[in-house]
Amino acid sequence: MPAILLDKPFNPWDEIQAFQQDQLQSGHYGATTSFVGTMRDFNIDDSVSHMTLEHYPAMTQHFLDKLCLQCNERYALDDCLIIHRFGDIRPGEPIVLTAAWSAHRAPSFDACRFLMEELKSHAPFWKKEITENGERWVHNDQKSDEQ
Amino acid sequence: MPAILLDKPFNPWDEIQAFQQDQLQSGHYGATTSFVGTMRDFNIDDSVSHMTLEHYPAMTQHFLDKLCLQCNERYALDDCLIIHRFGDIRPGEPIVLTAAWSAHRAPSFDACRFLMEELKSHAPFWKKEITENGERWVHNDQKSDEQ
Amino acid sequence: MSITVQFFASLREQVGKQQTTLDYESPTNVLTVWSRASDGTTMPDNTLCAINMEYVKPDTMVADGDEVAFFPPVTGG
Amino acid sequence: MSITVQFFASLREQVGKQQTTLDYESPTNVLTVWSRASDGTTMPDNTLCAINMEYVKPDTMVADGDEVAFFPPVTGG
Repeated sequence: MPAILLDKPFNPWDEIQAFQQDQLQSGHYGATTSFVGTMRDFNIDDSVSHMTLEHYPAMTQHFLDKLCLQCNERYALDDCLIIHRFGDIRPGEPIVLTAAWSAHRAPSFDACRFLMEELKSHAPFWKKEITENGERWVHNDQKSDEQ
Repeated sequence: MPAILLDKPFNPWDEIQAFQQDQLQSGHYGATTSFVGTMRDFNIDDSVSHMTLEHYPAMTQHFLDKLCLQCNERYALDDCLIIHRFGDIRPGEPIVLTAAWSAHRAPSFDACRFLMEELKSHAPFWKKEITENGERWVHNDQKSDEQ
Repeated sequence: MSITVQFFASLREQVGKQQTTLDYESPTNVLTVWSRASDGTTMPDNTLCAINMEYVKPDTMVADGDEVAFFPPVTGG
Repeated sequence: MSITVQFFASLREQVGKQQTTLDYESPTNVLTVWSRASDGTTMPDNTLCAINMEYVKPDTMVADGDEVAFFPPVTGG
Protein backbone atom coordinates (compact mmCIF):
# COMPACT_ATOMS: atom_id res chain seq x y z
CA MET A 1 0.00 0.00 0.00
CA PRO A 2 2.88 2.33 -0.64
CA ALA A 3 3.03 5.86 -1.99
CA ILE A 4 6.40 6.56 -3.56
CA LEU A 5 7.88 9.95 -4.46
CA LEU A 6 10.59 9.87 -7.13
CA ASP A 7 12.92 12.52 -8.53
CA LYS A 8 13.91 10.39 -11.54
CA PRO A 9 12.07 8.92 -14.55
CA PHE A 10 10.34 5.59 -13.92
CA ASN A 11 8.70 2.92 -16.02
CA PRO A 12 5.15 2.51 -14.67
CA TRP A 13 4.66 -0.90 -16.32
CA ASP A 14 7.80 -2.31 -14.72
CA GLU A 15 6.71 -0.88 -11.36
CA ILE A 16 3.28 -2.51 -11.62
CA GLN A 17 4.82 -5.88 -12.39
CA ALA A 18 7.42 -5.61 -9.62
CA PHE A 19 4.73 -4.62 -7.12
CA GLN A 20 2.49 -7.49 -8.20
CA GLN A 21 5.29 -10.00 -7.83
CA ASP A 22 6.45 -8.70 -4.46
CA GLN A 23 3.22 -7.72 -2.76
CA LEU A 24 0.31 -9.58 -4.31
CA GLN A 25 -0.69 -13.21 -4.43
CA SER A 26 -1.10 -14.58 -7.96
CA GLY A 27 -4.57 -16.09 -8.45
CA HIS A 28 -6.03 -14.01 -5.63
CA TYR A 29 -6.82 -10.77 -7.44
CA GLY A 30 -8.90 -10.74 -10.63
CA ALA A 31 -8.89 -7.07 -11.55
CA THR A 32 -6.10 -4.52 -11.96
CA THR A 33 -6.85 -0.96 -12.99
CA SER A 34 -4.00 1.45 -13.56
CA PHE A 35 -3.72 5.05 -14.59
CA VAL A 36 -0.57 6.71 -15.92
CA GLY A 37 -0.35 10.47 -16.29
CA THR A 38 2.31 11.46 -18.82
CA MET A 39 3.71 14.88 -19.57
CA ARG A 40 2.42 16.26 -22.84
CA ASP A 41 4.48 18.54 -25.06
CA PHE A 42 1.73 21.06 -25.60
CA ASN A 43 -0.62 22.98 -23.33
CA ILE A 44 -2.90 25.92 -23.98
CA ASP A 45 -1.04 27.61 -26.82
CA ASP A 46 2.65 27.33 -26.16
CA SER A 47 4.91 24.43 -26.78
CA VAL A 48 6.28 23.20 -23.43
CA SER A 49 9.93 22.16 -23.38
CA HIS A 50 9.88 20.77 -19.83
CA MET A 51 8.41 21.40 -16.43
CA THR A 52 9.38 21.49 -12.80
CA LEU A 53 7.10 19.86 -10.28
CA GLU A 54 7.50 21.46 -6.86
CA HIS A 55 6.13 19.71 -3.78
CA TYR A 56 6.06 19.96 0.00
CA PRO A 57 8.01 16.80 0.72
CA ALA A 58 6.83 15.83 4.21
CA MET A 59 3.21 16.83 3.60
CA THR A 60 3.09 15.25 0.15
CA GLN A 61 4.32 11.91 1.48
CA HIS A 62 1.94 12.13 4.44
CA PHE A 63 -0.98 13.02 2.17
CA LEU A 64 -0.35 10.18 -0.26
CA ASP A 65 0.20 7.62 2.51
CA LYS A 66 -3.11 8.64 4.07
CA LEU A 67 -4.81 8.51 0.67
CA CYS A 68 -3.70 4.90 0.15
CA LEU A 69 -5.07 3.99 3.58
CA GLN A 70 -8.39 5.71 2.88
CA CYS A 71 -8.62 3.99 -0.48
CA ASN A 72 -8.10 0.56 1.06
CA GLU A 73 -10.73 1.30 3.69
CA ARG A 74 -13.23 2.58 1.15
CA TYR A 75 -12.94 -0.14 -1.51
CA ALA A 76 -12.61 -3.93 -1.31
CA LEU A 77 -9.02 -4.05 -2.55
CA ASP A 78 -6.16 -6.46 -2.44
CA ASP A 79 -3.88 -3.44 -2.55
CA CYS A 80 -3.15 -0.11 -4.22
CA LEU A 81 -0.08 1.81 -5.34
CA ILE A 82 0.82 5.43 -6.05
CA ILE A 83 4.05 6.60 -7.64
CA HIS A 84 4.56 10.33 -8.28
CA ARG A 85 7.46 12.25 -9.77
CA PHE A 86 8.77 15.58 -8.58
CA GLY A 87 11.52 17.87 -9.91
CA ASP A 88 12.33 18.29 -13.60
CA ILE A 89 10.12 16.35 -16.01
CA ARG A 90 10.32 16.18 -19.81
CA PRO A 91 7.55 15.57 -22.36
CA GLY A 92 6.67 11.91 -22.78
CA GLU A 93 7.79 11.03 -19.24
CA PRO A 94 5.30 9.52 -16.79
CA ILE A 95 4.42 11.87 -13.93
CA VAL A 96 2.06 9.70 -11.89
CA LEU A 97 0.92 6.10 -11.60
CA THR A 98 -2.11 4.97 -9.61
CA ALA A 99 -3.09 1.31 -9.56
CA ALA A 100 -5.60 -0.81 -7.63
CA TRP A 101 -6.01 -4.57 -7.37
CA SER A 102 -9.23 -6.32 -6.34
CA ALA A 103 -11.19 -9.54 -6.77
CA HIS A 104 -13.89 -7.94 -8.93
CA ARG A 105 -13.61 -5.12 -11.43
CA ALA A 106 -15.77 -2.37 -9.91
CA PRO A 107 -13.62 -1.70 -6.82
CA SER A 108 -10.41 -1.58 -8.84
CA PHE A 109 -11.88 0.87 -11.38
CA ASP A 110 -13.42 3.02 -8.66
CA ALA A 111 -10.33 2.98 -6.45
CA CYS A 112 -7.92 3.86 -9.26
CA ARG A 113 -10.03 6.85 -10.20
CA PHE A 114 -10.56 7.88 -6.57
CA LEU A 115 -6.79 7.95 -6.08
CA MET A 116 -6.31 10.19 -9.12
CA GLU A 117 -9.18 12.57 -8.34
CA GLU A 118 -8.06 13.03 -4.72
CA LEU A 119 -4.45 13.42 -5.77
CA LYS A 120 -5.31 16.02 -8.44
CA SER A 121 -7.45 18.06 -6.07
CA HIS A 122 -5.48 17.86 -2.81
CA ALA A 123 -1.91 16.51 -3.09
CA PRO A 124 0.57 19.37 -2.56
CA PHE A 125 2.31 19.54 -5.94
CA TRP A 126 2.71 22.58 -8.17
CA LYS A 127 3.66 22.55 -11.82
CA LYS A 128 5.79 25.21 -13.45
CA GLU A 129 6.05 24.93 -17.21
CA ILE A 130 9.01 26.15 -19.20
CA THR A 131 7.83 27.27 -22.64
CA GLU A 132 9.29 29.19 -25.56
CA ASN A 133 7.76 32.29 -24.00
CA GLY A 134 9.22 31.80 -20.53
CA GLU A 135 8.18 30.11 -17.30
CA ARG A 136 4.67 29.95 -15.88
CA TRP A 137 2.87 28.31 -13.00
CA VAL A 138 0.05 26.04 -14.11
CA HIS A 139 -3.31 27.06 -12.67
CA ASN A 140 -6.19 24.83 -11.68
CA ASP A 141 -8.60 26.54 -14.04
CA GLN A 142 -6.38 25.81 -17.04
CA LYS A 143 -6.28 22.44 -18.65
CA SER A 144 -3.29 20.77 -17.09
CA ASP A 145 -0.38 19.97 -19.37
CA GLU A 146 -1.10 16.29 -19.21
CA GLN A 147 -4.54 15.47 -18.03
CA MET B 1 -7.40 0.59 -32.56
CA PRO B 2 -6.99 -3.15 -32.67
CA ALA B 3 -8.85 -5.94 -30.90
CA ILE B 4 -6.68 -9.01 -30.62
CA LEU B 5 -7.79 -12.56 -29.80
CA LEU B 6 -5.07 -14.83 -28.42
CA ASP B 7 -4.95 -18.53 -27.60
CA LYS B 8 -1.74 -18.21 -25.56
CA PRO B 9 -0.69 -16.40 -22.39
CA PHE B 10 0.32 -12.76 -22.84
CA ASN B 11 1.97 -10.09 -20.75
CA PRO B 12 -0.42 -7.11 -20.72
CA TRP B 13 2.28 -4.66 -19.58
CA ASP B 14 4.57 -5.58 -22.46
CA GLU B 15 1.64 -5.28 -24.87
CA ILE B 16 0.77 -1.80 -23.60
CA GLN B 17 4.34 -0.63 -24.04
CA ALA B 18 4.69 -2.17 -27.50
CA PHE B 19 1.41 -0.60 -28.60
CA GLN B 20 2.45 2.79 -27.24
CA GLN B 21 5.77 2.67 -29.05
CA ASP B 22 4.29 1.50 -32.34
CA GLN B 23 0.99 3.33 -32.51
CA LEU B 24 1.10 6.41 -30.30
CA GLN B 25 3.06 9.61 -30.40
CA SER B 26 5.09 10.31 -27.26
CA GLY B 27 4.21 13.69 -25.75
CA HIS B 28 0.79 13.71 -27.42
CA TYR B 29 -1.24 11.70 -24.93
CA GLY B 30 -1.34 12.60 -21.24
CA ALA B 31 -3.53 9.86 -19.80
CA THR B 32 -3.43 6.08 -20.07
CA THR B 33 -5.98 3.94 -18.26
CA SER B 34 -5.70 0.18 -18.42
CA PHE B 35 -7.65 -2.71 -17.01
CA VAL B 36 -6.36 -6.27 -16.72
CA GLY B 37 -8.70 -9.14 -15.84
CA THR B 38 -6.80 -12.08 -14.39
CA MET B 39 -8.03 -15.58 -13.69
CA ARG B 40 -8.55 -16.20 -9.99
CA ASP B 41 -8.01 -19.58 -8.38
CA PHE B 42 -11.24 -19.54 -6.44
CA ASN B 43 -14.88 -18.87 -7.30
CA ILE B 44 -18.06 -19.44 -5.34
CA ASP B 45 -17.01 -22.36 -3.15
CA ASP B 46 -14.81 -24.62 -5.21
CA SER B 47 -11.17 -24.27 -5.99
CA VAL B 48 -10.77 -23.82 -9.76
CA SER B 49 -7.83 -25.61 -11.37
CA HIS B 50 -8.26 -24.04 -14.80
CA MET B 51 -10.89 -22.90 -17.24
CA THR B 52 -11.73 -23.05 -20.91
CA LEU B 53 -12.93 -19.92 -22.61
CA GLU B 54 -15.11 -20.76 -25.60
CA HIS B 55 -15.89 -18.09 -28.17
CA TYR B 56 -17.55 -17.60 -31.56
CA PRO B 57 -14.43 -16.62 -33.49
CA ALA B 58 -15.80 -14.54 -36.38
CA MET B 59 -18.48 -12.84 -34.28
CA THR B 60 -16.14 -12.21 -31.35
CA GLN B 61 -13.58 -10.50 -33.57
CA HIS B 62 -16.31 -8.52 -35.33
CA PHE B 63 -17.86 -7.49 -32.02
CA LEU B 64 -14.57 -6.32 -30.50
CA ASP B 65 -13.50 -4.45 -33.65
CA LYS B 66 -16.83 -2.61 -33.67
CA LEU B 67 -16.50 -1.91 -29.94
CA CYS B 68 -13.11 -0.23 -30.49
CA LEU B 69 -14.61 1.93 -33.23
CA GLN B 70 -17.58 2.90 -31.05
CA CYS B 71 -15.24 3.72 -28.19
CA ASN B 72 -13.13 6.02 -30.35
CA GLU B 73 -16.26 7.77 -31.62
CA ARG B 74 -17.70 8.18 -28.15
CA TYR B 75 -14.63 9.45 -26.28
CA ALA B 76 -11.87 11.92 -27.21
CA LEU B 77 -9.12 9.32 -27.46
CA ASP B 78 -5.73 9.03 -29.04
CA ASP B 79 -6.41 5.31 -29.32
CA CYS B 80 -7.65 2.20 -27.52
CA LEU B 81 -6.67 -1.46 -27.33
CA ILE B 82 -8.37 -4.74 -26.45
CA ILE B 83 -6.60 -8.07 -26.02
CA HIS B 84 -8.63 -11.14 -25.03
CA ARG B 85 -7.64 -14.74 -24.45
CA PHE B 86 -9.59 -17.81 -25.48
CA GLY B 87 -9.02 -21.54 -24.95
CA ASP B 88 -7.41 -22.98 -21.81
CA ILE B 89 -6.49 -20.49 -19.11
CA ARG B 90 -4.80 -21.12 -15.76
CA PRO B 91 -5.10 -19.19 -12.48
CA GLY B 92 -2.94 -16.09 -12.38
CA GLU B 93 -3.00 -15.67 -16.15
CA PRO B 94 -4.39 -12.47 -17.69
CA ILE B 95 -7.66 -13.03 -19.59
CA VAL B 96 -8.35 -9.56 -20.88
CA LEU B 97 -6.67 -6.19 -21.31
CA THR B 98 -8.48 -2.97 -22.16
CA ALA B 99 -6.56 0.29 -22.45
CA ALA B 100 -7.34 3.82 -23.60
CA TRP B 101 -5.08 6.79 -24.29
CA SER B 102 -6.23 10.42 -24.30
CA ALA B 103 -5.04 13.96 -23.70
CA HIS B 104 -6.99 14.38 -20.45
CA ARG B 105 -7.82 11.81 -17.81
CA ALA B 106 -11.63 11.62 -17.94
CA PRO B 107 -11.94 10.15 -21.46
CA SER B 108 -9.29 7.52 -20.79
CA PHE B 109 -10.94 6.41 -17.53
CA ASP B 110 -14.41 6.42 -19.08
CA ALA B 111 -13.34 4.65 -22.27
CA CYS B 112 -11.40 1.91 -20.48
CA ARG B 113 -14.42 1.13 -18.33
CA PHE B 114 -16.84 1.37 -21.27
CA LEU B 115 -14.77 -1.23 -23.13
CA MET B 116 -14.88 -3.62 -20.17
CA GLU B 117 -18.58 -3.18 -19.42
CA GLU B 118 -19.58 -3.69 -23.07
CA LEU B 119 -17.24 -6.64 -23.39
CA LYS B 120 -18.57 -8.30 -20.22
CA SER B 121 -22.20 -7.86 -21.23
CA HIS B 122 -22.08 -8.57 -24.98
CA ALA B 123 -18.86 -10.15 -26.29
CA PRO B 124 -19.53 -13.80 -27.24
CA PHE B 125 -17.30 -15.67 -24.79
CA TRP B 126 -18.33 -18.45 -22.42
CA LYS B 127 -16.34 -19.67 -19.46
CA LYS B 128 -16.27 -23.26 -18.34
CA GLU B 129 -14.48 -23.86 -15.06
CA ILE B 130 -12.76 -27.09 -14.17
CA THR B 131 -12.94 -27.64 -10.39
CA GLU B 132 -12.26 -30.46 -7.97
CA ASN B 133 -15.95 -31.32 -8.30
CA GLY B 134 -16.05 -31.40 -12.10
CA GLU B 135 -16.74 -28.99 -14.92
CA ARG B 136 -19.32 -26.21 -14.92
CA TRP B 137 -20.37 -23.34 -17.15
CA VAL B 138 -20.09 -19.99 -15.42
CA HIS B 139 -23.41 -18.14 -15.32
CA ASN B 140 -23.98 -14.42 -15.50
CA ASP B 141 -25.73 -14.32 -12.17
CA GLN B 142 -22.75 -15.83 -10.37
CA LYS B 143 -19.72 -13.83 -9.47
CA SER B 144 -17.31 -14.46 -12.30
CA ASP B 145 -14.14 -16.31 -11.47
CA GLU B 146 -12.09 -13.18 -11.93
CA GLN B 147 -14.06 -10.01 -11.85
CA MET C 1 -32.75 -21.19 -49.24
CA SER C 2 -29.93 -22.56 -47.14
CA ILE C 3 -29.33 -21.55 -43.52
CA THR C 4 -26.30 -22.50 -41.42
CA VAL C 5 -27.03 -22.87 -37.71
CA GLN C 6 -24.50 -22.85 -34.88
CA PHE C 7 -24.88 -23.54 -31.15
CA PHE C 8 -22.36 -22.47 -28.53
CA ALA C 9 -21.37 -23.36 -24.96
CA SER C 10 -24.12 -24.87 -22.77
CA LEU C 11 -26.67 -24.68 -25.62
CA ARG C 12 -24.37 -26.76 -27.80
CA GLU C 13 -24.26 -29.39 -25.07
CA GLN C 14 -28.03 -29.26 -24.45
CA VAL C 15 -28.97 -29.51 -28.12
CA GLY C 16 -26.22 -32.05 -28.74
CA LYS C 17 -24.86 -30.44 -31.88
CA GLN C 18 -22.49 -27.68 -32.85
CA GLN C 19 -23.55 -26.90 -36.40
CA THR C 20 -26.21 -27.90 -38.90
CA THR C 21 -27.51 -26.71 -42.26
CA LEU C 22 -31.20 -26.36 -43.04
CA ASP C 23 -33.06 -25.81 -46.32
CA TYR C 24 -36.23 -23.74 -46.51
CA GLU C 25 -38.59 -23.15 -49.43
CA SER C 26 -40.59 -20.35 -47.82
CA PRO C 27 -39.66 -17.35 -45.57
CA THR C 28 -38.94 -18.20 -41.96
CA ASN C 29 -37.68 -16.54 -38.80
CA VAL C 30 -34.98 -17.22 -36.20
CA LEU C 31 -37.29 -18.91 -33.69
CA THR C 32 -38.52 -21.38 -36.31
CA VAL C 33 -34.91 -22.09 -37.26
CA TRP C 34 -34.19 -22.84 -33.59
CA SER C 35 -37.07 -25.30 -33.34
CA ARG C 36 -36.06 -27.30 -36.36
CA ALA C 37 -32.31 -27.17 -35.73
CA SER C 38 -32.73 -28.18 -32.08
CA ASP C 39 -35.19 -30.99 -32.88
CA GLY C 40 -38.01 -29.31 -31.00
CA THR C 41 -36.13 -28.34 -27.81
CA THR C 42 -37.74 -25.37 -26.02
CA MET C 43 -35.56 -22.29 -26.37
CA PRO C 44 -34.31 -21.18 -22.91
CA ASP C 45 -35.57 -17.71 -21.98
CA ASN C 46 -32.15 -16.11 -21.87
CA THR C 47 -30.96 -17.46 -25.24
CA LEU C 48 -29.13 -14.95 -27.44
CA CYS C 49 -29.56 -15.06 -31.22
CA ALA C 50 -27.33 -13.69 -33.96
CA ILE C 51 -27.55 -13.54 -37.75
CA ASN C 52 -24.26 -13.05 -39.58
CA MET C 53 -22.44 -11.98 -36.39
CA GLU C 54 -25.03 -9.38 -35.30
CA TYR C 55 -27.45 -9.78 -32.41
CA VAL C 56 -31.10 -10.14 -33.52
CA LYS C 57 -34.48 -10.88 -31.93
CA PRO C 58 -36.06 -14.33 -32.36
CA ASP C 59 -38.77 -12.95 -34.69
CA THR C 60 -36.21 -11.65 -37.22
CA MET C 61 -36.60 -13.18 -40.69
CA VAL C 62 -33.67 -15.11 -42.13
CA ALA C 63 -32.34 -14.95 -45.70
CA ASP C 64 -30.60 -17.40 -47.99
CA GLY C 65 -27.00 -18.01 -46.91
CA ASP C 66 -27.47 -16.60 -43.41
CA GLU C 67 -25.44 -17.93 -40.49
CA VAL C 68 -27.75 -18.13 -37.49
CA ALA C 69 -26.21 -18.63 -34.04
CA PHE C 70 -27.69 -19.44 -30.64
CA PHE C 71 -25.87 -19.07 -27.36
CA PRO C 72 -26.38 -18.51 -23.64
CA PRO C 73 -25.62 -15.20 -21.83
CA VAL C 74 -21.97 -14.31 -22.34
CA THR C 75 -19.36 -14.63 -19.58
CA GLY C 76 -16.14 -13.23 -21.04
CA GLY C 77 -13.77 -10.61 -19.69
CA MET D 1 5.89 30.05 21.29
CA SER D 2 7.82 29.44 18.09
CA ILE D 3 6.12 28.92 14.71
CA THR D 4 7.84 27.83 11.50
CA VAL D 5 6.24 29.22 8.36
CA GLN D 6 6.70 27.92 4.80
CA PHE D 7 5.56 29.28 1.46
CA PHE D 8 5.35 27.21 -1.73
CA ALA D 9 5.22 27.74 -5.48
CA SER D 10 3.77 31.05 -6.70
CA LEU D 11 3.15 32.23 -3.10
CA ARG D 12 6.82 31.71 -2.32
CA GLU D 13 7.69 33.94 -5.26
CA GLN D 14 5.05 36.57 -4.36
CA VAL D 15 6.02 36.78 -0.71
CA GLY D 16 9.70 36.55 -1.59
CA LYS D 17 10.61 33.96 1.00
CA GLN D 18 10.52 30.23 1.44
CA GLN D 19 10.67 29.84 5.18
CA THR D 20 10.68 31.97 8.30
CA THR D 21 10.32 31.48 12.05
CA LEU D 22 8.11 33.66 14.21
CA ASP D 23 7.82 34.01 17.98
CA TYR D 24 4.53 34.73 19.72
CA GLU D 25 3.79 35.50 23.36
CA SER D 26 -0.01 35.17 23.09
CA PRO D 27 -2.38 32.82 21.18
CA THR D 28 -2.69 33.50 17.48
CA ASN D 29 -4.27 31.99 14.38
CA VAL D 30 -3.13 31.01 10.90
CA LEU D 31 -4.33 34.20 9.20
CA THR D 32 -2.36 36.34 11.66
CA VAL D 33 0.70 34.19 11.06
CA TRP D 34 0.28 34.81 7.32
CA SER D 35 0.12 38.61 7.77
CA ARG D 36 3.27 38.80 9.84
CA ALA D 37 5.23 36.20 7.84
CA SER D 38 4.30 37.80 4.52
CA ASP D 39 5.05 41.34 5.74
CA GLY D 40 1.44 42.42 5.36
CA THR D 41 0.71 40.98 1.91
CA THR D 42 -3.01 40.31 1.38
CA MET D 43 -3.69 36.57 1.34
CA PRO D 44 -4.99 35.52 -2.09
CA ASP D 45 -8.53 34.09 -1.91
CA ASN D 46 -7.58 30.61 -3.06
CA THR D 47 -4.64 30.20 -0.66
CA LEU D 48 -4.43 26.82 1.07
CA CYS D 49 -3.19 26.56 4.65
CA ALA D 50 -1.73 23.61 6.53
CA ILE D 51 -0.54 23.04 10.07
CA ASN D 52 1.83 20.12 10.58
CA MET D 53 1.00 18.61 7.16
CA GLU D 54 -2.80 18.78 7.57
CA TYR D 55 -5.10 21.22 5.80
CA VAL D 56 -6.67 23.80 8.13
CA LYS D 57 -8.83 26.92 7.85
CA PRO D 58 -7.23 30.37 8.30
CA ASP D 59 -8.96 30.89 11.65
CA THR D 60 -7.36 27.79 13.20
CA MET D 61 -5.23 28.56 16.26
CA VAL D 62 -1.55 27.64 16.15
CA ALA D 63 0.51 26.01 18.92
CA ASP D 64 4.15 26.14 19.94
CA GLY D 65 6.34 24.25 17.49
CA ASP D 66 3.78 24.18 14.69
CA GLU D 67 4.84 24.19 11.07
CA VAL D 68 2.44 26.43 9.18
CA ALA D 69 2.42 26.27 5.38
CA PHE D 70 0.79 28.44 2.71
CA PHE D 71 0.41 27.45 -0.92
CA PRO D 72 -1.70 28.02 -4.02
CA PRO D 73 -4.22 25.47 -5.42
CA VAL D 74 -2.43 22.23 -6.19
CA THR D 75 -1.65 21.10 -9.74
CA GLY D 76 -0.10 17.64 -9.40
CA GLY D 77 -0.98 14.40 -11.10
